[in-house]
Amino acid sequence: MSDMELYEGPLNVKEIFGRWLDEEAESNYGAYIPFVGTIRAEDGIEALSFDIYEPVLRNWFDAWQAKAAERGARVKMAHSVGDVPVHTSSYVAAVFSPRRRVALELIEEFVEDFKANAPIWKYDVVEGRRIYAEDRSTPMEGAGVLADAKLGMRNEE
Amino acid sequence: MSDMELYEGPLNVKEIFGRWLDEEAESNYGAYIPFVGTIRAEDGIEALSFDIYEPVLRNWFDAWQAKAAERGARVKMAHSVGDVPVHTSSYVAAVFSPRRRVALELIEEFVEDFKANAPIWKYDVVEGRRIYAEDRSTPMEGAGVLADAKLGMRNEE
Amino acid sequence: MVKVEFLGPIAREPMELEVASLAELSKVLFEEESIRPWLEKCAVAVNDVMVKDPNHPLKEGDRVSILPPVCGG
Amino acid sequence: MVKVEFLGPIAREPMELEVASLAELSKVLFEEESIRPWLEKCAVAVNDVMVKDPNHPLKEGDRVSILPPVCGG
Repeated sequence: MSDMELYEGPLNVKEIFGRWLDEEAESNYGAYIPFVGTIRAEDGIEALSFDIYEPVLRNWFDAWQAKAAERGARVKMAHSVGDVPVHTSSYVAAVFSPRRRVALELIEEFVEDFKANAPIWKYDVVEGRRIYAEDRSTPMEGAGVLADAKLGMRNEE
Repeated sequence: MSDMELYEGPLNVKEIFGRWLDEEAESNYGAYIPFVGTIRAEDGIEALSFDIYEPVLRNWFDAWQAKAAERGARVKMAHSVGDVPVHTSSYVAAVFSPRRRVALELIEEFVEDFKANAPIWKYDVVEGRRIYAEDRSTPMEGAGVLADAKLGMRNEE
Repeated sequence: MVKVEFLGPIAREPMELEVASLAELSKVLFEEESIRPWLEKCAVAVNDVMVKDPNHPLKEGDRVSILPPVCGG
Repeated sequence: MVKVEFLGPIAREPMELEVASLAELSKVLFEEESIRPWLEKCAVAVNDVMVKDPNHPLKEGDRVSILPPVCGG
């Protein structure tokens, strides 16, 4: 199985954590840091729901794997597609590294870059309806390129 | 059970991870970050071995729990006493927090402060003998207070 | 022909257009009322590779993805 | 009497001493050849509370722990 896993609905966090531990049991890594993201009960939501554009996510992940490898480390991730009820988990990201410093630095960079640039869209589920979480979403790196392209064209007219 | 656990020999990492997940399943935390420390095979060691002074460790941990609570978070830790063979784990530290930023900041601070100030002594085990890991050990905060006390006394003579 | 897909919350069917550049594409998209409000905040991938250069050319058979603001995790 | 314990790798049995301050304690300890090399690098707890003040007084029944350099994890 690839180091990037997508699942319909909530993640089986224990199975994922344990399997990743076993996969790297003989890899001689000294530090394993998973980040587990769980849906909080707030604002009366029943669940969050996710759309993912997998091809771009896979390219983003593969670039991260190469970046981690340069530092002797390895990353893994799992994410849900579709509805994930409150108090269940939609996201696990993990770093394995020989040493603790690199692991602590990478898990922070990996999780923050994921939040900013992974092509995933989040919706609140309220009374069975999906509402795009616009106020919590952020434009990806390179956003606005179409507006810039239009401007460039206008200047040439 | 308390949020600080000590075990003879290697940790059952999956059991600990899963139990902590279950303990906080209804606490409405959005982020759970465990740090798992595993013994690396290097320099021909068979195992590492640990001494712990539990009363001071417990005070250190309780102070950390209070500090985490001020930020709406919770910490847990497990550590081994005695011998821990290579490729098994001696240490799990974890942060639960409503939000990812606090969790990412706290896991780093918690693990680094643990490394610097938890009263735990590490030994390489080579051919069945315990050798104090002096070169990898660091003086705790406040180290040298006896030398300072002696100096103070001399000045008063 | 260039195929244009709108991802996530943008409720819009894919389009097939004869355009040779991002500039030409943006001209068409900014004229669509339902799409225009998204464009300032959207990133673009061509054949699943993120594109940050507004002068990026487009060729026959390219797939363009329009990616609105994200929030994984 | 004050009880003094040496933790971790310091191979030394506990001592019972009549001392009224860290200064008096340090005077005794610095005279012990097997202990002296450790002292610059050691931290001190009194009744399991870390002590950073070299003027800390000691009283009858106090337990002093001498903590050499650490490496948990």
